[in-house]
Amino acid sequence: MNTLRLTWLLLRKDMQVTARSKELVGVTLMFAVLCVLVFSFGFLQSGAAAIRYVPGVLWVTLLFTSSVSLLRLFAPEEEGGTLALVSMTTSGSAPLFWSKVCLQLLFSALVCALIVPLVLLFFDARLSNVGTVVAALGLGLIGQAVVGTLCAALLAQVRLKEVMLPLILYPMLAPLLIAGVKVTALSVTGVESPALSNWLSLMMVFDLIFMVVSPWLYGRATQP
Amino acid sequence: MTSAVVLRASALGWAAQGRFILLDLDLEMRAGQWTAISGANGAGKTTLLQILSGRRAPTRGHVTLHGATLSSLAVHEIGGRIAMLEHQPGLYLDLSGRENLTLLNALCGGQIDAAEELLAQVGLPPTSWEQRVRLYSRGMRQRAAMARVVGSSADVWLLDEPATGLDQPGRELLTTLIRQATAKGISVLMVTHDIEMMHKADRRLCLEQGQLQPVQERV
Amino acid sequence: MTSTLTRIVSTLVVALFPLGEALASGAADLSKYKEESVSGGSLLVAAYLVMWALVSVFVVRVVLGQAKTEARLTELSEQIDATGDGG
Amino acid sequence: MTQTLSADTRVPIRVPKTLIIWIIISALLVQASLLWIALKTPADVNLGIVQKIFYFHVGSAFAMMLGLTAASVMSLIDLIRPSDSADALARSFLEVGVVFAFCVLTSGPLWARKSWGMYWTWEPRLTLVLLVTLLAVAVLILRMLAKDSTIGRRVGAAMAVMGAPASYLIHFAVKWWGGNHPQVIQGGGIQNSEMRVAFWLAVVAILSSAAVLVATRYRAIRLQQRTQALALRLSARVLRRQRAPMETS
Repeated sequence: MNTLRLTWLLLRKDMQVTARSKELVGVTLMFAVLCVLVFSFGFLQSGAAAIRYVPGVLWVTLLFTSSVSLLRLFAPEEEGGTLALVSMTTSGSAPLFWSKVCLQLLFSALVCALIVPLVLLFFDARLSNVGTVVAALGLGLIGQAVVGTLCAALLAQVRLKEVMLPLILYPMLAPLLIAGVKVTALSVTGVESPALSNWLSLMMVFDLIFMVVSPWLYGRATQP
Repeated sequence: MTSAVVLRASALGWAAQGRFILLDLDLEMRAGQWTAISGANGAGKTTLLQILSGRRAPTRGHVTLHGATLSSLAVHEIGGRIAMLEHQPGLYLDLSGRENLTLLNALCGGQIDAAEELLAQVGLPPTSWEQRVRLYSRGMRQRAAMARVVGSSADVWLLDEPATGLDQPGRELLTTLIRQATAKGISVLMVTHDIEMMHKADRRLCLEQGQLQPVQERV
Repeated sequence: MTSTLTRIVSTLVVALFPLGEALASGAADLSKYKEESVSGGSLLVAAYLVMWALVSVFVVRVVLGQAKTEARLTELSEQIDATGDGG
Repeated sequence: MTQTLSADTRVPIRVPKTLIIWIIISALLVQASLLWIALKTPADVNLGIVQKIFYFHVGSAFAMMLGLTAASVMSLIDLIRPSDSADALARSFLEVGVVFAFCVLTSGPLWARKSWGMYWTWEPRLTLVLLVTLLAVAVLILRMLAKDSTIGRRVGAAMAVMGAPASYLIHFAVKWWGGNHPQVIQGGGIQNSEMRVAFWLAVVAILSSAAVLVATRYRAIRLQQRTQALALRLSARVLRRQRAPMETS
């Protein structure tokens, strides 16, 4: 209960800070749009079925954009030197960790809200079962946020963190990416498949495992 | 008059890159005592404060707070009893001074005083209270950070060069704040290069070759 | 062409590997299996060579690292002896 | 105040006898299995002689799997109860695991070229090995970057721990993902007893060599750690000696 309250306080603070540096949100959204554009140039040829590329473009854009915002996730703490201070007043690192996960989740939800309609529009695609895709996006973004926050937090103290973050993050998130692309592909092409629930449960298991493992590892690895 | 030992470091050692920076360092901080530490650049003063505040684990030796070793205490217990002023202000740069203190107060469950009162106490003009800390000057940031320390419930203050960037009234205010704190039984440890600040302290130590030595008084 | 290459490579293996002879005798009847553009024998030899090279590189790295550590250790011992005498 | 350095910090440099015996045994095992594969096993009816890659390929895959799993487990132990030996073991397992992962990754495509007609297919097991290798290499780079800082060591260990469940889930993901692909010849089936002997001989030989490599690397890292400890004690002694005249004056 107390952790929940502290998490909320920190999240509210982060939202305030983010709202004041509007540039960051704008730049990240801009990056996402450009990603979609670049992929379109890369994949689209006249006459080819554009619809095949929708899932890939969507999920890879989300992955790339999340790694951009992850690199800035702990910037307010690093600039002001409040990292140790916060974890020493909130009886551990859990509230800080979860507030950052929520912030990252809000961020990627925002990106998602912009990118999904854009991709569907650009590629003239239609989703057959919206609910499943939303569920897949939700599960995928939660997993990305949890694992990404842990990696961003831990790599903050390592040299070359800008390079190391994708290096570690992308292979680790491969199951989410594969599952997300599959679910979206099935939905875009309108094929009803029993595999759908398999993929969703894989994503769910991924999220559950890392929601338990990540905060524990974060606490362990950042102890004095 | 000897009061109780609040914080004690015994046989402390800290090594970096295979070399000891601090070694066999002993320190006792008593309630109501104001200690000033000087020392050459790179002598390990900042590291010493980080170890004393539990932010870093020493290579050798241990630190005890009221008789309990820091490593055996929960982090929020240490955080509640030891306040630290570092080079970085420990404030969110994109929040205003008042918001920073309010957040901190909320985080530690309302243990610190009202934000306005604290900001007034460290001499920040009310016009700056709603300004973002990013727009503060060096001295103003230092004052805001000091407000955080003054407001805390800690009985140990560890101040890393608190006088940096402060003007003359600011230094006098700092002295007054520390005096008020020691009168309440708070033990203050201050790292400084400032001779004037040094001489105001009750006890002057010099960090040399990894150990603390009493400063020889120049005649 | 490829079988000549195989033979050259397996001769190399003879020089590097004690088992070379055995492999070379295996290489002798490689031609039987030559169907496609690539001979299975050369792939086989390449695979074993690469694995062997990878492990060797690792071993060399470990040995070199070990040598460096040992040099450092000797140097340190000397320094310790030097400071010990002065005491 | 003079402190004498006890002799125990000076590690005997000679290699222990058991390790030497073990190295010889592994070398003999490797030779024996190579000879057996070359001379005794018949060529595969479908694939021909290239099928002989199979034995060492699968053996390397075993070594890789065991090595990387052990690296994760030792990292977990190091995080729960930090010790230099757990850290050294985790690092040695990781390095040896990566070496054998590269063995699998290079021998696999060579085999695939013959049996599937191309060097690379997105076959589930190949994809799994590729992803796991990439992850392991990233963790290895992280550990190398971190040098001997405590934080870096913990971060490397934490990432190694994360790798284990991630790899497990990658396994399922690529299995279902590759499900649409036609399952090409289930290559390298064991057809007779000579092949079975060759297979197990190769597996035992590779696992034994991998263990030797881990032990050697472990010894090297331990030696490095002790050298650092010794350097630290020397530094303490030098510092105390510098102080001595100051205290007397």
